[in-house]
Amino acid sequence: MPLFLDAEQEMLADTVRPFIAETAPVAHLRALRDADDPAGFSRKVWRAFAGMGFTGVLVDEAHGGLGLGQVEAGIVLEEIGRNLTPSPFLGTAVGAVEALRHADEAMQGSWLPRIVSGEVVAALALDESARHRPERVALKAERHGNGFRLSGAKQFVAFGHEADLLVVSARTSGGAADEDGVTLFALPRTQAGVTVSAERLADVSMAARVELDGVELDGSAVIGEVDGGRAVLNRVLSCVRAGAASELQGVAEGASAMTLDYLKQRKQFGRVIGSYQALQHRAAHLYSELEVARAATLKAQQSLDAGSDTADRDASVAKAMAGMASGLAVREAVQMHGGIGMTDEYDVGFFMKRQRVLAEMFGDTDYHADLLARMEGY
Amino acid sequence: MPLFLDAEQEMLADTVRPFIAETAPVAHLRALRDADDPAGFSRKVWRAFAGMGFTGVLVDEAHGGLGLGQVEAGIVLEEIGRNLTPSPFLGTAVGAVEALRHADEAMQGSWLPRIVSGEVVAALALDESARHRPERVALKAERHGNGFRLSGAKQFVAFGHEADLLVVSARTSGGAADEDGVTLFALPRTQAGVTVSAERLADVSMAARVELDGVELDGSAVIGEVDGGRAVLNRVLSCVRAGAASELQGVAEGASAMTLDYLKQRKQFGRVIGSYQALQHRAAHLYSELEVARAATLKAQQSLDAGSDTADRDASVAKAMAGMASGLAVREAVQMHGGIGMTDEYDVGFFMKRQRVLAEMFGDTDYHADLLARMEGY
Amino acid sequence: MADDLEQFRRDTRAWLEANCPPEMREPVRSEKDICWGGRKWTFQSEAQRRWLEIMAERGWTVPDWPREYGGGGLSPAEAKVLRQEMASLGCRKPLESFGISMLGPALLKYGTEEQKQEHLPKIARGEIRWCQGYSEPNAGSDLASLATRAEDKGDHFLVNGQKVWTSYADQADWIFCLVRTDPAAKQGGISFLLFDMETPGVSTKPILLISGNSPFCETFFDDVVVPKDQVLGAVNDGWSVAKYLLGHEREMISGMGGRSLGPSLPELALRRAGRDEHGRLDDPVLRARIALFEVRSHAFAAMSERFLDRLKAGSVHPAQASMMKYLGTELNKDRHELLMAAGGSEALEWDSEASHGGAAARAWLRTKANSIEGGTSEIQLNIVAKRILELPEA
Amino acid sequence: MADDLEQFRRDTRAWLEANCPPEMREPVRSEKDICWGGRKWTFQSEAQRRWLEIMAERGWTVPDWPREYGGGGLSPAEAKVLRQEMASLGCRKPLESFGISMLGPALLKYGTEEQKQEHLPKIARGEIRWCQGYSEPNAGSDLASLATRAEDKGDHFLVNGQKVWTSYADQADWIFCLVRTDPAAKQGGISFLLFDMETPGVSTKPILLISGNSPFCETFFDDVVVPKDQVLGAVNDGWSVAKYLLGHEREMISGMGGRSLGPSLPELALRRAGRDEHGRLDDPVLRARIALFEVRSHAFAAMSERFLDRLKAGSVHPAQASMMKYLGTELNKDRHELLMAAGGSEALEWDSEASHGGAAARAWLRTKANSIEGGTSEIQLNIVAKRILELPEA
Repeated sequence: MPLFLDAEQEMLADTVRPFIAETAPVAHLRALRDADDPAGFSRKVWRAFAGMGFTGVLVDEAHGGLGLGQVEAGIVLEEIGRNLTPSPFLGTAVGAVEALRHADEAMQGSWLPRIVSGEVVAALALDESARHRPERVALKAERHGNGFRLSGAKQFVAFGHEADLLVVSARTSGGAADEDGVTLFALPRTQAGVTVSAERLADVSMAARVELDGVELDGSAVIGEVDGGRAVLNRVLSCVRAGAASELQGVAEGASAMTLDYLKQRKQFGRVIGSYQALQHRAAHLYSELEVARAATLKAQQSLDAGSDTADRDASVAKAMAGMASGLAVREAVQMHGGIGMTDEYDVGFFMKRQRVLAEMFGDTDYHADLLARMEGY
Repeated sequence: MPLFLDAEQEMLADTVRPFIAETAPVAHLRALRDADDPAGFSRKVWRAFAGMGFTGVLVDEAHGGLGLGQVEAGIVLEEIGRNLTPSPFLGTAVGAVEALRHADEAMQGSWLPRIVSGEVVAALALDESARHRPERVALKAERHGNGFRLSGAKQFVAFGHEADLLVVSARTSGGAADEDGVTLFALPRTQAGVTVSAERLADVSMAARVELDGVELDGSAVIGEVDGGRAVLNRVLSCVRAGAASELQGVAEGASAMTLDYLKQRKQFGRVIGSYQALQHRAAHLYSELEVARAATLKAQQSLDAGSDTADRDASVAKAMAGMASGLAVREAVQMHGGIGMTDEYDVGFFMKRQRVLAEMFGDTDYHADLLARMEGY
Repeated sequence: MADDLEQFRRDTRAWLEANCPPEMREPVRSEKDICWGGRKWTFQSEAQRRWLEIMAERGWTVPDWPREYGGGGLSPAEAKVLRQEMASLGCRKPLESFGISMLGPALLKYGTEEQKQEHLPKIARGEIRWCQGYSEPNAGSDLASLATRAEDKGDHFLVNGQKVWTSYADQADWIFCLVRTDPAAKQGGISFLLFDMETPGVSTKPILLISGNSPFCETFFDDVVVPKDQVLGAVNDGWSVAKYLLGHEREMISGMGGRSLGPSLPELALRRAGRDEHGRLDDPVLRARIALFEVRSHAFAAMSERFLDRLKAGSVHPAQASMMKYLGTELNKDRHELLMAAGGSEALEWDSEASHGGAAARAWLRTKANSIEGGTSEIQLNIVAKRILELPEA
Repeated sequence: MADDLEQFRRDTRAWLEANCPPEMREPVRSEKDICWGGRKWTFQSEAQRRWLEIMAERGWTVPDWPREYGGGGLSPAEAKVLRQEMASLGCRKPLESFGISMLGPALLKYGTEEQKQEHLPKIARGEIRWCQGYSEPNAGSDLASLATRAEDKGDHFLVNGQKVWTSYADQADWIFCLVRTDPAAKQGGISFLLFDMETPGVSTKPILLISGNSPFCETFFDDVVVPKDQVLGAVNDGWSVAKYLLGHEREMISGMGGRSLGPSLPELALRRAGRDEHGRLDDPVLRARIALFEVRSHAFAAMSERFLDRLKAGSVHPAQASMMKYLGTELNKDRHELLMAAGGSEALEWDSEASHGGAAARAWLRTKANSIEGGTSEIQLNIVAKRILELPEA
């Protein structure tokens, strides 16, 4: 498969780009922020996404979705990133849908159509500390009658306070760091014993702490195999990592585009500042980094769609590279804009904030570089 | 103490600078290289250094030296670096002299005056692997009659094949990684059982592998306390690390000076290349890095001379920072010179080679950053 | 002489111990603990007022200014001793002030005797708080292109225009301000005016930053009348005054990247990220990046010490202030990037109580301005390239 | 069509298995294993000769050139299959040649029918080895300022001047060479000449590099007579030919930073530095730097794949070749810096047997030229800034 978008994917991109730019541009984020919106995203925009089929991009056609792949999900995410649209898309349409692929037909039938329709928002509850360490799962799920009783806490659950469905990784046997003994559950947020408290993040989005105090679920809430959830968890993580890389790419491209415009307009010392060679070289270097990140992300998504052996590695590379490239993009954007870039009135600061949140989500560059080293045995 | 050279130190620098530039400039290195000189340095230059008192800079006046400190040794080393003079100065006049300070009067009297006179060259035999890990000492020194029997091997012993005296770290008790149980010995190279084989390094200098096969030494060859050599070893290491940082500073300054000259002369596209802003910013950044490295090195030498608690840390910071700054200096030098900088005919490549050897010697930036982290408990 | 200095040290220490109120020896915990003085100032405590008064009485708010202008008349060595002893006893600075750190040195150098008599003692006593009017929306790095006009109306100037990035303009009493007095010349048509912020026609509007509230304002001048004796330096020679003053500002800002008091980066990182089973910071790649940063941070601390020592000895190249500003601010930005990485998702919180109102994230964002304000990093590199390395103009 | 391609794959594989001599399926171990051809070439083995002959016979030394000029006439898709099958069977390239990688495409685009007939088949069969004469001592990045003159003498040009960095000039048979035919114009006064290195007046001198011996030469022209029909493209339009050709060279060089066959950087680093007690590379900071490098290296491998895929599809911006050259060469330099760090003192040895004659250090030094030859990194960044980002001239 050639490493560029095929004609149908280009067509999708041509549809998504103007739609999101019109429906939920940066001004939309600013309006939510100024209103101190408690949800941190707009249900109206979410339903509009559903109307376009975006929420079901990865859902198979039998459940009303488009039946497309990670590459196509990445196309949507890139535009979400470029417009800084606050959206539970990554957790719902990529993370939860990918998890539910491994669920039985009953569970799929109960959730997927409602995700497609835009009725349901979902969230991944995987982290148990402020730093992404999904390989350690301590939240306990003990056998209880026909089902399980879950106790413990998760954090950094994006939009968890608004989610109808929480996908939770839990420990059904062994110790926190064990490979085996992990089970994934589909947990309705309104289940008794679930407490969700959300905090605003720097980028206006909301992330929740989820506490489970003896939450009872029956066996039908298990996604995949009891004790055998690690493989599904890893697959879900790789998909959302690649997805986050696409969203970061969009954020970076958005910030870069603003910066290039500014370089071509702003005059200092009688010259357009984009004519200064030092800035030109930095802009060219940044462009190169972004192109590399784009290639790495597309590679990961193609690998995931093809079921390649290197998919997990490619996803880590994509997330790590996107983290570096987009970090450079927003830092250069603020610096090259000078004072105006520091003002709240100007949009560029929002790009820096969103980049930071996404860079952290599902593991930052440091985490993935280390993971890559462990995967490659050094 | 203010962090700049005082009037007497400036006077010393004013003496050292023209002397070394005349006695042993880069052309001297090239001549040794072209002659494939087996020593890798010139005894004649060494005696000239002795004639100026340099070899005794750290030796107390009672033994005929100048009785000065690490700052003054650094002044000499910087000029050695700037001229790429191949010299056993660091191992002899800093490393061995610093070790011998901790020896008894008999040993001092037997070696120090001959170091001052230029008769004796010394070398530090501390490394046992290709990577600097002086904290691990496996070379064995077993009690044997009144003295010891030494067996094992050392490597990366600069000019060890020409040294009259080898300062050797050995294990008299405990395991290779133990803090205690290390003893330093003064070993004449011609002692029975010593085999030295030297290899040419990239920078024309020579480094030896030293094999000890049941070498017998009596108790008078011990420097300091049996089993208590660690503190002396650390002090010696800190001194040679700061010294190597000074030599790196000289290498970097030499390379930068050539580069600045070139930037002001070389024309491309009808302009002197030093007028291009991208190169100006890189040159200014490099200048800043070198100034920081200079401050860090002087700080370390002042700390060592004052016996400050932070001396070991300061020495690691100096070596690590000098490694980074000088690495940047030589890379920028070659790149900014373009094709001509790649030719053997032009001198700039010699700076890159010497930088690489010195950056490795007594621990590179990675090693010292890690050591700093360990010192600071993380 | 060393003996005299030792005596001075003992006396100073004794005096500080006897006179500095205990509350003024507590660490500074919030903005409010810093005393800026001025007509609008409300002292946080009686101790804060007393500490300012008794220090001002000795001239020790500005220890190295001449006594006749309210200073302490100390030698550089004595002033250093005072700083050291205050630091060692944990005494707070009695007064923070742009009048002291920026305008004062320029007044001492360029002011008429009347101007010095008028302004310096009020600065020293914290009676008048100053702000700075340099940047304009279309004159950022290129200050010389500023457009705020001061028309010569015979006995006064009539000032019209707009400034941005005037820190604390809404709380300041007077402003020192660059204005264009000759529209034909560039740098040669600029003058340095001093005037009261209560003069009719002056208004201010706070600037909200990406990090949240800020001390910065936009400041507007609408037919502001400024008497002619309120020009500092010669008319159309304001550029010299401004450059002199900017040098001082850079020295001040360049201190920021140094190793501040309080917990070090590794300590903070350990608190946030914890240790792994080997006792190392629980993220091997972050640990390595922090270790490499700490090499730079320690080395920069040495550089700062050296710079200040040479500054005092008069042996530093003046453009090294630009280098220090560049290095210090870039380092400070890196430091906060690493702190954010160490903090993980908790450092992203924006207004939770646990995060102290998003302190980590806001501080991180705020550092991004360090390499813009007071001359961008690019400008500093230009200055080093041209003035120290003597590389030619394009 | 996909079926046809699968059939072609099966046939190709079968033919390669039947015809590629076993020695030519061994990995390339030294310079001598690479066949460059030409009049002066001595085959290392009968197998090397045979492999060249049978591949040339099928036109598979230049699979995508037209059959009439000695090529294989394969479609891009077929040529890719051939490359893949050769790689999968470990077949060596039968012929390495600047004639193939650089001059050929320019001849196909700009050559007269006579020139194509004359030169292309000899290139395809490895009979004539070409070298490149671009750079001069005073025309490095600024190629357009070159000074080697070709005077119009009616029926021929008289060439005088000097070239540098002519790779393998001492072993080449012919040279393609930029010369000045109009001293008054800059870029518009340059022509692209082809001539035999045995022409009287041509001499060469090898250049010793900081890494040791090199293929590079200085090449001198002293009253060299070149017939006028040996101009490629129009007189004074050599710049267009040269630019076209440089694009191809950059694509070739840009491949260098990619993940090559053979041991990866982590594998080599582990061999050199060993593991600590936790099984990790025995240097935590180096390990982190390598891990961060590997992120870039894998990502660049994806970038290379994407670039080539888009190149074949005709959808790549032509100036992306400059980006690839920049990225690939900088990455390769970083790779060797890390390898040197991993190697410690043993990697510093210059001529010992254990170090294979200083292989590590020499390779490291050699990489420093990557970002200079074929257009410096600075030139590539200029090109990206101007042609892709459309930033204005100063």
